[in-house]
Amino acid sequence: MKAAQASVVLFAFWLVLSGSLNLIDLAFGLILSVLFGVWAAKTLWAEDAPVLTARQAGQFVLYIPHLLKNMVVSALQVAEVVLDPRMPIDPIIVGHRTPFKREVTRVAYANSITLTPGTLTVDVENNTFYIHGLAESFTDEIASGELEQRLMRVFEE
Amino acid sequence: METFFWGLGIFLLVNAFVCLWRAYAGPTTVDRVLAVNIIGTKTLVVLAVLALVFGRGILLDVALVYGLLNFVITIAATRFMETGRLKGDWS
Amino acid sequence: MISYEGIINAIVVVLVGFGAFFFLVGTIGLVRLPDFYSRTHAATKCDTLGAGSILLALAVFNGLEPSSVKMIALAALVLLSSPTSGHALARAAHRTGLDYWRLDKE
Amino acid sequence: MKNAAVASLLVIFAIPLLIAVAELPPFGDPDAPIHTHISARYIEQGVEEAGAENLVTGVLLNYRGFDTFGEVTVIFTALAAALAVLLTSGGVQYFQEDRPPAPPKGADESERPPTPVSPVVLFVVRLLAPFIGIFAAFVILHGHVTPGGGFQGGAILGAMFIVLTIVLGAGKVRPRLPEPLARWLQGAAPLSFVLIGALGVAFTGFYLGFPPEHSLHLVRELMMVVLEIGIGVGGAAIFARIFLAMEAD
Repeated sequence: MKAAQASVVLFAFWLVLSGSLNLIDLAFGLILSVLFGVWAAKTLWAEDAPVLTARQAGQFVLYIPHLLKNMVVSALQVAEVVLDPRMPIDPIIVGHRTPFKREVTRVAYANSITLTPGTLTVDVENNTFYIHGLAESFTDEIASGELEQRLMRVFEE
Repeated sequence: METFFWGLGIFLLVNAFVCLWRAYAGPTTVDRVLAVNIIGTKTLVVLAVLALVFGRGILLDVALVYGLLNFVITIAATRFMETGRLKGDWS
Repeated sequence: MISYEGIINAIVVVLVGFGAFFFLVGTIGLVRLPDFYSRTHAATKCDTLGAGSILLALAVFNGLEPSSVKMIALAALVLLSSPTSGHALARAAHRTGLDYWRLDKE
Repeated sequence: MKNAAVASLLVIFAIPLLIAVAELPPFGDPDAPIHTHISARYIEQGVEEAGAENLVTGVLLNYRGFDTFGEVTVIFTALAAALAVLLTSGGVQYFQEDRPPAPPKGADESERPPTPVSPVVLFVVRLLAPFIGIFAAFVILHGHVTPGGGFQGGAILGAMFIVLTIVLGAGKVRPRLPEPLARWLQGAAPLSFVLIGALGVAFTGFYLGFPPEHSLHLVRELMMVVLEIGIGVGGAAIFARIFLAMEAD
């Protein structure tokens, strides 16, 4: 099952790469994506594979615009700081504990933090995230747990 | 429109050169790796722009290789900084 | 009279301008900010967004073609790998004992 | 006395070679045979005759297949020799001495030997690895249509292997490439040449001969694909072995 899903995704990637519907290309692509798909499912992702149910995948698609909006805000934030001659920053590193159960949630959370305004994931140890913030107001945003809730809804329900 | 893309490419190259200063100045190794990583991202975009301007799709594959290698290099460098070696029985 | 091509070109110019602005901000941040961690902030956020929006602009300009999908795939790669590299670097710095810049240090 | 004999022998051997070099047409001479005969034919009929849309590959694997066979053999012999040195001396000790141990963060931190990989990095690398593999396979297989080919694709495949080794730890990856298998894979390029060469004998009576008939276009293409795969897999295996042999654990 896992292998089949991986193979489908890899075959889609092959289609993007080759950009041709030539019969030989398709055959090669099919064989290779099945080979690599089985390999990925059997050895790389033997446990806790990042497989999403249909509902979770839908939630994930809905999450992307939110993330993009956050990225724009955070880039503007950096622009504001960088272009201000006084450079108003007061960095801080805080720890934040989360209740995640799956690896994929942790990774999504860590990368989302890096892409949200003024915060950067420095270290992850089990479920504790160490976050560098450009100012305390930014890390407060993380501590409020809103992002956490959102990701729980995407990956763990 | 082509002139516009040429301008964009040159703008990115100038940016990359400014980043090169950070790679030269440091002061820490991580700073240098970060600067190189950023230059790699810019190069990837330049390659994509060139692929469009020259109409040569193959440059997109080159950009893909570039992006992947950029990532791999950064991971290898950070692992080496963390442990002082590249191979061990971790994980 | 606004043509279809004109609209496409306008979108492309806006997206590219947006991306170029953030690339510039990222570069200035990389040069100006006081320590490694804050530079990583500038570098990861601005470069991800800059690269993403320029690649999107290129795909829009290119129209419906296989190579456009490849450009979107490139953008996805940047979106995935750039924050991960940023995190890996910050972690390496943290684990090797690099302290972060504080306001009261001056 | 002995040295003088060797020296004079070398001079005697060198004279005809030097004369031959002097007889070669000057570099860039438009009347040189290479410009008047071969190039034109390669360019005009290369696609048709060689069965490779990419002219470079056509020249490399078909017209000059024998040369390339020699080349890969030389390269792989040299790398095998390098590997032999690396393996027998117990690995090269890179960076081990001049590297200070990581500064301890807490008291118990210094006791724990290697820093574990960040789970985020581990996850993303595992996620990307199959895509890198597919991409490498694409570059290898499309060498005869687009720029790229065995050497380049092999390098990408090797990079995938190396990053997996770095992130998963050598202990997990090394068993996947056991010694006997690695030895055969390393030789994949020369071996595939031998195989295809023998096939050429069966078709045309010449070693590495490609069947010239138009109807056998597909066969020619397939033969080249096999050569590319051989070069790619062999190259990747060599990269991986060198990486594993470097720096003792």
